[in-house]
This record gives sequence, C-alpha cells and structure tokens, in this order.
Amino acid sequence: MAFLEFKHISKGYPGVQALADVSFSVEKGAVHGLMGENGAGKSTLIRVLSGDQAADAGSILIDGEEQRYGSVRDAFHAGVIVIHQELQLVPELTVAENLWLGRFPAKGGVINGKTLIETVRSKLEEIGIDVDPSAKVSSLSIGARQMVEIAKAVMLDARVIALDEPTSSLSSRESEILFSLIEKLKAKGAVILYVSHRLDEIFRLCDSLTVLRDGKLAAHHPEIAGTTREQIISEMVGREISDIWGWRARPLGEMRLEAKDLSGPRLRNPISFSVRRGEILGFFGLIGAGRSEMARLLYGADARDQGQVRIDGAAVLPDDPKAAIDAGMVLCPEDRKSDGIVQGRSIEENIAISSRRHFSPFGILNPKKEAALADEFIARLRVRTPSRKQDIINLSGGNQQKVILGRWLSEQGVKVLVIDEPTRGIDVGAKSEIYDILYELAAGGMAIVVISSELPEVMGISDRIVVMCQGRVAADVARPNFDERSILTAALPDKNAAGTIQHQEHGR
Amino acid sequence: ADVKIGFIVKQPEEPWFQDEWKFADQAAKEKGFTVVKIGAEDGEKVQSAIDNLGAQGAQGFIVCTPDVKLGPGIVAKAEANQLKLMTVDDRLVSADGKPLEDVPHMGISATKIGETVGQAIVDEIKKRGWDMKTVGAIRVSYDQLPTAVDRVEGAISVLKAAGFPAENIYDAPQAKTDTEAALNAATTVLNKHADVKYWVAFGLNDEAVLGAVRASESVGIPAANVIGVGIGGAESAINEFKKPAATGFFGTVIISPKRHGYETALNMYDWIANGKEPEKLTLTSGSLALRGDYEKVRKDLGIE
Amino acid sequence: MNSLKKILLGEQGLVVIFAAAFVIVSLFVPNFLTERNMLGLLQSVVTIGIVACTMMFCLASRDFDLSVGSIVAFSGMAAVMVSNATGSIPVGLLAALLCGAIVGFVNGIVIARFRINALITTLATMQIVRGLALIASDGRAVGINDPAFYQLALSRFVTVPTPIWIMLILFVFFGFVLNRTVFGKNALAIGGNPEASRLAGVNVVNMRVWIFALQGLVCGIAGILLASRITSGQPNAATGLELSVISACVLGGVSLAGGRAAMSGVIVGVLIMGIAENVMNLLNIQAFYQYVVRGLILLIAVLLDNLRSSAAGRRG
Amino acid sequence: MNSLKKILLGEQGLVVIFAAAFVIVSLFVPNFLTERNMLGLLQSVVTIGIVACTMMFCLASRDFDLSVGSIVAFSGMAAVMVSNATGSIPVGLLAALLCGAIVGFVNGIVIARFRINALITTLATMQIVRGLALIASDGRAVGINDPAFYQLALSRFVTVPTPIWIMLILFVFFGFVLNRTVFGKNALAIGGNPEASRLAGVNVVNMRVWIFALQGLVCGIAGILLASRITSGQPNAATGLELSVISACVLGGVSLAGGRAAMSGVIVGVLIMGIAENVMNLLNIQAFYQYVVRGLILLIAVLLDNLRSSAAGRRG
Ligand SMILES: Nc1ncnc2c1ncn2[C@@H]1O[C@H](COP(=O)(O)OP(=O)(O)OP(=O)(O)O)[C@@H](O)[C@H]1O
Ligand SMILES: Nc1ncnc2c1ncn2[C@@H]1O[C@H](COP(=O)(O)OP(=O)(O)OP(=O)(O)O)[C@@H](O)[C@H]1O
Ligand SMILES: O[C@@H]1[C@@H](O)[C@@H](O)CO[C@H]1O
Ligand SMILES: [Mg+2]
Ligand SMILES: [Mg+2]
Repeated sequence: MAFLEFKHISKGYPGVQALADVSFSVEKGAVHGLMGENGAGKSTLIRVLSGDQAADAGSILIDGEEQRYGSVRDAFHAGVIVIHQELQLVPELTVAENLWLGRFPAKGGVINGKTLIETVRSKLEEIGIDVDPSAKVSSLSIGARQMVEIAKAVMLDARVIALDEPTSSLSSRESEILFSLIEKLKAKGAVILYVSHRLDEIFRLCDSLTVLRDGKLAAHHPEIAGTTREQIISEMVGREISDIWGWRARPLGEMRLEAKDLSGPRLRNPISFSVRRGEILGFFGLIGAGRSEMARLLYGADARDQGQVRIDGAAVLPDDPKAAIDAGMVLCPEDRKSDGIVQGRSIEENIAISSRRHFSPFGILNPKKEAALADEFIARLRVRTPSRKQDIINLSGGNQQKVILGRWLSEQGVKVLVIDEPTRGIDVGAKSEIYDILYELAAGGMAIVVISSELPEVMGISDRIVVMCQGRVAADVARPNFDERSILTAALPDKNAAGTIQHQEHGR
Repeated sequence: ADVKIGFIVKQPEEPWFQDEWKFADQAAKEKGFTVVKIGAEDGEKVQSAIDNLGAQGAQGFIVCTPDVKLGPGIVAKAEANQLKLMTVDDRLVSADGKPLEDVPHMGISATKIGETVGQAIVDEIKKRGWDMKTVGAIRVSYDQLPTAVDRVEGAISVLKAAGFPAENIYDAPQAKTDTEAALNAATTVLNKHADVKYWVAFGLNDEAVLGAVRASESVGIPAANVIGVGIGGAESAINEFKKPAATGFFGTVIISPKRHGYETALNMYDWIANGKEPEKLTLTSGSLALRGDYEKVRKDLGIE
Repeated sequence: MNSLKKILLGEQGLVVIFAAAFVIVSLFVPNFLTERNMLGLLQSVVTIGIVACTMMFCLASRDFDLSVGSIVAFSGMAAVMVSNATGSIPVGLLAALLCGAIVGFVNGIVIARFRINALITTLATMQIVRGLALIASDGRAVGINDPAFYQLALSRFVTVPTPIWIMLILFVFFGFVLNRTVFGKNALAIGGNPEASRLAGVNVVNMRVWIFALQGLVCGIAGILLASRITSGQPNAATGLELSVISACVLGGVSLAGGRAAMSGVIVGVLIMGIAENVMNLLNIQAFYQYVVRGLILLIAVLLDNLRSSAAGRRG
Repeated sequence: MNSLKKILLGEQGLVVIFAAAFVIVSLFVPNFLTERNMLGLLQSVVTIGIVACTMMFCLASRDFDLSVGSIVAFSGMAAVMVSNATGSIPVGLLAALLCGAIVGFVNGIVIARFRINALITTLATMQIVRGLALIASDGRAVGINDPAFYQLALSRFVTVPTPIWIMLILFVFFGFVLNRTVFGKNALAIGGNPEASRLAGVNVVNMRVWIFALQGLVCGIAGILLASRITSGQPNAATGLELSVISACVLGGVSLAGGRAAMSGVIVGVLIMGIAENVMNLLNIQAFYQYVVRGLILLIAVLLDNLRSSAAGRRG
C-alpha cells in the first residue's frame, strides 16, 4: 500500500520552475531513491516534504492522510524528519545540544543536562558513531558533522525520513555505517527517501526509484530490480554516457610540483610528494586522514609549521593563498558553503573573483569579458540557472559546486590545480564533463591533485594515487597497480580503530 | 587635614565649564587645597561621582547639575557621604519645582540672561531703524534642555513686550546642540521665508546663534541685515568678533565663569576649613559684549 | 607553569585577566579597595549591568537593540508619573514594567514578524520612545511626590543597597537561563545558525519577540531603579546607554555575529567599564584625557583577550 | 501594469518609491520645492552624504566604523589649527586629510591585522580621537584666521555651492568604484564570505586596512568642509554622526551582514534622512514630536522597501 504519496506538486521560484506537477508514491518500509541532474528539483521536493517550503500546488499524503503543515514543527509532529543537503548544525552548540535542538528534554523550561548527554551518548554508541556528545560541533570535521546530522534522523522515531545526499562528504567507511542504519530503520517500517548522485548506492539500497528532470517526473520505477545504470542515466540526462571516467594515457613531463616535509598544527607528520607536468595525482583516505589539511598547507590557507613547496623549482611562499595563486597554484576547497561560495553575489561574480585580475586594467572591470566567461562556464558545466546574474545562494547544491569549479577552471596561467572533492554533489552527466576538462588541462601541462573520498572516482581518473591514513602517507600506487582492496586496506588505520571518526578543530 | 573638594559639572566639554574648573583650580592653588573635577552628564553619573568623592575622602563639593530636578537625590547622596554641598549655575529644585533653599547657590537666572539677549536685540533693531513687522526672528531651540527653553523664552518675552509680532518668530529646532545642527535648522527657516529681508536670531548659546548666522550667510543675506545675539562669550563668539569684517553675529551675553568657579571653590573651602557657611543665594548677571567692546567687558569680568 | 597556562587560556581566561588587573588597581590606586568605593562602583554599573543581561541574549541571537536607553528613560518617567497620579507606588512600578515590556514587544514584532532590520527598527523606536517621554513630561524632569519611592534605591540589605542586590540576582538568574534552559540554548542556536534552528523546529520568530520583550521588561526594572536613585523621572536619562551596554557585552566575549555568550564574560565587561570610570575619577584624571584613557582601556582589554585566545591556538 | 510592477520590484525599487514620496512632498509641503530649499537641503546632508560613501564600503565588507564623527571633528580642527599656524590653507587641508587617513589606517591595522572586533576598536578610537581633539584645542572652538578658508563652503559653481559639488563627485566616484572596479567587487566579496574570498586570492587584510584608511580620508574631506561651513574648528562637532551615517546606509539597502550595497540606495538613504528633517521644519512640527516622526519615517521607509522586496519573492 502506498504510504507516502506526492500528488501534483509544483513549486516555482522567480525564473525557475523547480517542480512541475510531480506525482509518485512510495510503499511502507521501502527505501526510495530520488535521482536527477543538479537543479532537477530533488532538494526542493524534500524541502516541501519537510514543511520548510510551501508548494505552490499539490498535496502530500502520509498513510492516506493529507498533510497540511505550515512549518517544520508541524512536519516533525507528522513524523517526518529530513536531513538536508547542506549541513544544518549550530557550530557553537555541542553535539548533544544539536541533536536535541527543537525538542530539548526539559522540565519547566530547565534542561536536564544529564539526560541530554546520556541519551545521546548511548544512542551514538548503539548506532556506532564515535563522537563525544559534549564536544562542540565547531570542533568536528565535516565528515563527523555529517554523521551527527544523520544521527539526528535515527534519534527520533520517524515515519518518513528523507536524506538529501547524505554520503557526499562521507568516505566509504562511514557510508557503511549509514547503510546499516538505513537497513535498521527500514526494518522498523519507516519510509526512506534517499537522494544521491551515486548509482552504486542507489542500486545497493533502494527498492524503488524516481527520476526527476527539469522539475518534472522523468521516470518512476516501483521496482528497482530490472532497471540498468544506463537506463537511469539516460532518463536523468536525456543522453547516453558510455564511459564516465574516460581516462586515456598522457605523456608526463618534468617535475612540476614538489612538496617537502609539509606539516602544520593539525598535521604533525611531515608529508612529501611531487607531481609531474600532465599528471593527475589522486589522494585517497578516510575521513580525517589529513588530505584536506595537507591541501590547505600546500596552498598557504593555513600556516605551516614547516615544509617547502616548489613549483617548477621555484619556492612558493606560504604567507597567503594570494602568494600561491601568483605562483600558479589554485585550490578548489572541500567545503563549498564556508570556503567556496560568496553569498549574496551573482554567479558571474563568483566565477570571475580571481581570474578577473587578468583582464581588469588598473583595477577597472571589463563587464563584457566577465559575462562571457560566466556564460562559457555555465554552458560547459551545465549550470542550471535562469541567468548569470542569479545570486549563487539560490542555486542547487550541485550547481553551486559547478560554479566554484568554474572559478578555478577559468583561471589563467595555472600550473598546479588542487581540487578537494571535485564532484561532491555533482550529477553524472556533469561529472564526465569535469573529468574531460581535467584531462584537457593535464594534457596542457598542468599538474593536478585530486582529493576524493570516492574510491571509484580516484581510481577512475588518477594516474597515481597517494593513500593517506591518520595524517601519514600510507601508500603511493601507480595506475597499473590500482587495486580496490589494497588501496582500502592501506587507508584503514588498524582493525580496532576502524570506523573511528577523529575530532578536529575546524572552527570556521 | 588636607581639604579636598569636588567640582562636578554637567557638560565637561563645554568651554564654560572648562573655565569654571580652571578658576576653581586657581583658588585651590592660592589656598592650598585640592579640587577633584568630575564630569557627569546625567543623573546616574552624578550619583556615582558623589560616591566617588566620598570614597576618596573629599569633604564637600560644588555641582552644576544636569537637571535641576535631581535635587532631592543629590542632597540625599551628599548627606549619605557626609559631604557639604553647594550648587553653581543651575539651582536645585524639589519634586514640586520649588528651589531647595537650604543649598547654597551661586548662579545666573536663565530667564534673566534670555531677557538681556532680547533687550540687546530690541535696542539694535531700533538703532538700525528696522520696522519690526518686516523682521523675522529665528528661535534656535533645543527644547529638551529646560535651561535652553528658559533662555529663549526670556528673549521672546522682551521682544514681544517691545512690539515684535509673535507670528514673525520662527522655530528652528536643533537636532543636537552643535553649530551644524543649528545651521541646518536655521537654513530651512530662512528658505521657507525667503521674502523676509531682516533677521534676528537667538538661542541657547553662542554655537546655536552662530549656526543661524552661518545659515544667513549661506543663503546670501548681508551681514548688515542680521542681528544674532548669543550667550556665553567663549572662543566661538570671540572668534566672530576677531573676523576682519563684521558678521551677523552682533553680540553675546558674557557670563563670568570666574566668579562661578573661583568664588564657589573659595566659599566651599572656607566652609570646610573655617566653618564659615556661604551665602544661601548669590546671583550674578551677564554683560552684553559687542564687536567693539568685548575685550573690555571680558577684562571687567576678570577673564581674558 | 602548565596549569597556569591552562587557567589563562581557558574559557574563563578573561575573568582571570580581569582579576589580575583588579588586584593591581587595588594595590596602586588609593581609596579603591574600600567598602564604600566598592559599593559606589557597583551602584554606578547597576543600569548597564541590568540591561546587559538581556542585551546578551539579544546579541547572542544575532539581534541588536539600540532602544534600551530610551526605554530606561521612558519607563522611569512612567514609574514616577503613574505613581504621582495614582498615589500608589506599586501601580507606578507595574506601569513602568508594562511600558518597558510593551516597547520591547513592539520591537520584537516589527523585527521578527515583519522582518525589518533590527538596527533600523530599534533606532526608530529609540527616537519614538524618547520623543514620547519628552512629550509626556514636556521635556522637564518629573519629581517624585512620595518619598517612599526613594527607598527603593536607598534601602540596604546586609549593608548592600537594594539596586546592587537586584543586579546580582539578575546576573544569577540570566546566567542560569542562558546555560540551563531551553530558552537560553535556543537563543544561542538562533544566533549560531538561524536556518538550522528553524529547520530543527525552533520557533525563531517567537523566540526573537520574547527576547525583545524581555529586554524591554528588564529596561523597565533599570528605569525604575534609576528614577529612584535620581529621585525623579528624567526624559533625557540614559542617553547613549545602548553603546555602553553593547560594548560591555562585546568586551565580555559576546559575539555580534551571534551564537556566543557567557554571563561571566558580560559581568567582567560591565565591571571593566565601571572600574575604568571609577579609577580615572579617583586619580583625578582630566576630563579630556579621560576620553583617551577610556578608549585605550577598551583596546587593551580586547587586545589582551585576543592574544590570550590566539595563544590558545583557536582560529577566527 | 506588468512593467510598472517590474520597475517597483526591481533593483531600483527603493529609488522609485523615494521618487514617488518626493513628488508627494513637493506637492503638499509649501516652500519645499524651491531652488533655495533644495540647495539648503543638499547642504544639510553634505557631511552625512560624504561619509556614507565610504561607510558603504565598510559595511559591505562586514565591518563597522563608529569613529567617523570623531574623525570629522578632529580633522576639521587640524585643518583650522594647521592653517592658522602655517598661514597656508593648502597645508592645513593636507594636514586634515592626513590626520583623517592616519586614524583610519590605525583603525584598519588594529582591526584587520590584530583581528580586534571592529565595533570595540572604533568605539575606542572614537573616544581617543575625540579626546585628542579636545586636548589639542583645550575644548574650545578655534577660529579661522584667513577668511579665504570660508570660501570653500561659500563659493559656488553654476549656482550650486562647492560642498554639494564635492558630495556629488564623491557619489559618482564611489559608485563607480563599487560597481566597476576590482576594489569594489572585492569589498563586496569579503562581506559575502571572508574566508572564501581569502581562498580566492583576495588579500582580505589589506583590503580592510584600505577601506578604513579611505574612510578616514573621506572623513577628513567632510571635516574640512564642515569647518569651513561653520567657520571654525569645533572639537564637539559631528557627535552622533556615526549612527546617522550607518542608518542612511542601512536604509539604502546596505546589509550589515555584508555583501550587499548600492550607491543609489545610499544616496536615497541620505536624502530620506535630510528630507525628513527639512520637511518637519518646514511644517513647523514641534521639537518633541519630531523625534517621533523621525522614528516613524525610518520605520515606514524600511517597511515599504521590505514589502516591495518580499513581493519580489527574494529570500532574506
Ligand atoms: N530560493 C531559490 N530561489 C531561486 N531559485 C531556487 C531557489 N531554490 C532552488 N532554486 C532553483 O530550483 C531548482 C531546483 O533546485 P534543487 O535544489 O531542488 O535541485 P536539486 O535537484 O536538489 O539539485 P542538486 O543535485 O544540485 O542538489 C534549481 O534550478 C535552483 O536553482
Ligand atoms: N583541532 C585538532 N586537533 C588535533 N588534530 C586535529 C584537529 N583538527 C583536525 N585534526 C586532525 O587533522 C587531520 C585533518 O583532517 P582533514 O580534514 O584534513 O582530513 P581529510 O582526509 O581531508 O578528511 P575529510 O574528508 O574529513 O576532509 C585529521 O587527522 C584530524 O584528526
Ligand atoms: O548649561 C549652561 C551652560 O551652557 C553655561 O552657559 C552656564 O550655564 C549653564 O546653565
Ligand atoms: Mg539538492
Ligand atoms: Mg577532506
């Protein structure tokens, strides 16, 4: 019997019809996949379900009952819990406080501090997430924060749980924990709506699937069995993509980037590596392995304790990212929300922010050139937007990521490109476009460092992989020797500590 | 024991109070006592200033209060701290508005000063032979300050008594008590009555009247058609008189900070050291100073 | 050595620095550490201290209130005028609290419900309320008829004047509210991440309205005590209070960006402001130099705190 | 109909609403729309208008400057005192600009390099600089020796007084800087997301220092013009200017949270403040009621703008 039903849901924003007459239903106890290109309307549908945004038209039925909620609170009381695509945690509060936010255990308004911590502690233990409930969220890594978000859904007995790209900042290890949680919830009879761009996960977890395209229902599969990857991809993007990786051998040149004994306050063991012209070096590791930290030290985003970075033999001063950019190195950061997008500014401005210095004589802008640049990358990366003047905050998550990529791909004279989680939240169609751009840049002599938590991606596009584990280099593998099992083994700390999520000070 | 007296004033940045303090210091130097100078812009600050004086072992203090209605509170505070109390400039009143006659006071009557201003204006209008009906008056006002109201009302009463038509008096409310605010307010009045040829201006102090004079200049009214009379007689007024050409700033009523600062301090000292209680009430008056005679007037008042 | 470092760099570091400064001042400034002066000092910060309690919540939830000075003056006037008119002090006090709470409530409604910028809204109410106070009193202070009203400020309990007690009680009370109640945590959450709080089901609009109403109520208390201390209702009282209170809070580590606040910090901030004033007067520092010194003290206080926390290796 | 809606709800909606209000006022307030009154009105907003230009950058980059009023007074004093001392007006003007820029630069260094909260820092310099102005002049107004100095404010070009021209030129100049230069875009980017801007190669520290220094310089210009208008250097001038300027900016749509600013909005904000004052005086509204009316106008202006933009369906 249909437990969750969407009926003729429509939702528009100025210039965009985010959802147009979407109807489908999900059976009780099912995990239902929701797929679609960036900007297809997945998050919007989930926001409507969560009571955060009101639909322009249409209705939602749970267990045959029409829902009329005006707020998130109403939805919560109807048994709906949503984990949003962007992390929704209060950095200054503790893990326990975040988990209880909106429904603190209290008598007469006074919080029972013990209950607060203890219930969370036992719950986290039960579900296998090793995070200190009394730690401030600002001290956790993104991955750990994501796990806390997920714990939110599990803490409460919900009838409907929606997860919007929960694994985009998790590595496979943590994803496994999530998957087992989903199995448990499913066994309890909850309906789970699962948004992801990763087909593997969809096939592994989901019982049924809906594909959205341009805000419309493109396909509905009440049974996922029997459908193929190719079929879903073409339903999503409207065309066939044969080989998303598309890797070809390239000639490697001189040594381009040399990093020697890099270390910093949060990366105590010195790290050294080097990349040649034309080479794509992948960094793989579990959450907290230290890859992002390494990238920030390399770029001068954080102060180094020691270590040197050379590009084409010339030393890069660590005093500021500006120095790195001037030396020809750029970093596309991991956390798009805090380190990537400039809120309140247009797509155009977000793209041109760094590269405009090449075509702004005496600091005076060249609006034509900026517009052309924006249009070029909007088209190449398939950014779904009504206009290049759109405020970046109004874009869907994946489209924001594309714009940030566009910012760095549009830079001129780049010798070293460092990309941290390049395709986080990006749809399959755009992914292969991005890979093609990377190959093209590499073929032009650039040295590229790709940090990714997605093993297939690292293996699919790298010429060589450095595996990091607990802040050290655990392995350095050349493409001919790529092997899933040995890379994973190298990434694992040791049996006992497996699955441990490290705390780290992010404090941004 | 060493004599230590407090001197609390309501607007420490005003030149007037700077002068009072300076003359109090002069008395202190002559007699060998200490003056503790504290600025207290509101009732709460006065309270803590008195506590502070008590704590540092002063025996008495002189105060120019931010508001005369603070009277009972100041008296109580002084008693609690066993401090002798005198007031200067503004006289304390009780809840029902009657002066607290027990507290020795030296001061000027705001209304009287205003009247002096009004008289100076009336005299000059007559001297210049203007017809009062053709003259506009700018009342640069700052009504939230009671003293300011009393002063301008004093001036207005004399003007009216001399036959100045009430409907020719225009209000220019200052948003703050500085020259720029007066200038902006007066400009509006001048522009609203663009047909009026002759203007007179009065207000709370020199700064207010200066604003009106500047406004008349900026809209192109010749200096000879303007009579502004200020109150105070400190630098801002003197600077006007020093200008090579006469401006619309005709004169200022100088009040003497010397008596107020020097004599009150001396009286308080005598009271503490020799048990000689000061007069309950000493009223001083203002003297009109013009471009031609300001130096002499200042000398007569003991200031230069 | 290490434990010293820990104390200095810990959460309570500002308090420790402050304590050290206090000891130094006590040793070197004559008449500072006497019971009389301490009580005088505490009385001088009663208004700032009381209003800072709720301003802390306001800032913690990423809001801003410029109208506090006007509300203090207005409710002080209300207390006096209503007491005089009805002949009953309790009725007057109630009227004052009501006036304060109503203005605060209106602030809250306009800001939270109509989503008008808090700075502009409270700048507007600051002027409107000041105007109303001036109109009601015709710009003149209003004296208190019944001398019993003065007793509010003059009465003492265990040698300490009542206003100081009230301030201390409010410190304890709001410290508790901030750290141990749903209200406090929600306020911090709203400031830390309004969107996340909303999505977690916190009623952000109601919370903000409540905080402003509470701020108004507390300004009412401060207004009553002030009127009683200065034995009159003064329409011009407490001008510029907003900046002092906000400074005290920020000095005490409350973040203008929301989400961070601690009662202990705010108390220290309030005391620093009070001590600076007190010591300058004890040392008979000239009025114009007082400006400079006051500015320097502010700078040094935040600079020290900053050195401390950056030595602790925290970022941003 | 539709195009009307578009105009009202577009980026320039505030300007349109303002224009409508202007027409109404012109029709119903006698003496308002006369050349004399218009020039008087514009002159009355010269100080606010000039300082608002750079305050816009300051707010856009998520900073805050409370010291502007003091800098205006201080540099006005400097202009007069140095002119008098050297007998050369140009030297005096240079000294004023230098003084302003130096104070601004110090603000910037302390805030951006030592990472001290901007509110506290500028609150401190506000007091320090005011103190210095008072000390330098012994608290007295300083008269101008050379009458040529007055000509700065009195001289006219095409019937419009020089200060107004200077303000207009600065409007155009800073409008250009904001929209058409890397500097302007970087300021907005810093306000939108400082960390992201830093990682994108914007030298955030330098930018902030520059903005404060520029603010100081521009306050120097305002100080010179003010001294010339009131024909003396007054240490007490321009108190409270900071709040008026910030209000004008916020009224004009500049976001205190950074990242949003438009010169046209700021100009409208400045004019609204000036017109409110002007019209109240023209209509002879009583002083105490002026407070209330001023507050209401502020509220209505933001409320209208808010209705407009929420009708346009933008998100906060
Ligand atoms: N507040 C808004 N204002 C304007 N447009 C919006 C707003 N929110 C979403 N949109 C638009 O609605 C469309 C659907 O967005 P949505 O976030 O639902 O996409 P999505 O399928 O979740 O994409 P992604 O995979 O990138 O997360 C997009 O074109 C987006 O730009
Ligand atoms: N405040 C801290 N104190 C000590 N160690 C820290 C602190 N913050 C982070 N670390 C450690 O530094 C390393 C940095 O993790 P980093 O974020 O660089 O990892 P990553 O491999 O990129 O993983 P992620 O996918 O979470 O970004 C981790 O080992 C973490 O435990
Ligand atoms: O306030 C005034 C002051 O400005 C000075 O003029 C002396 O008298 C006081 O009442
Ligand atoms: Mg999405
Ligand atoms: Mg990482």
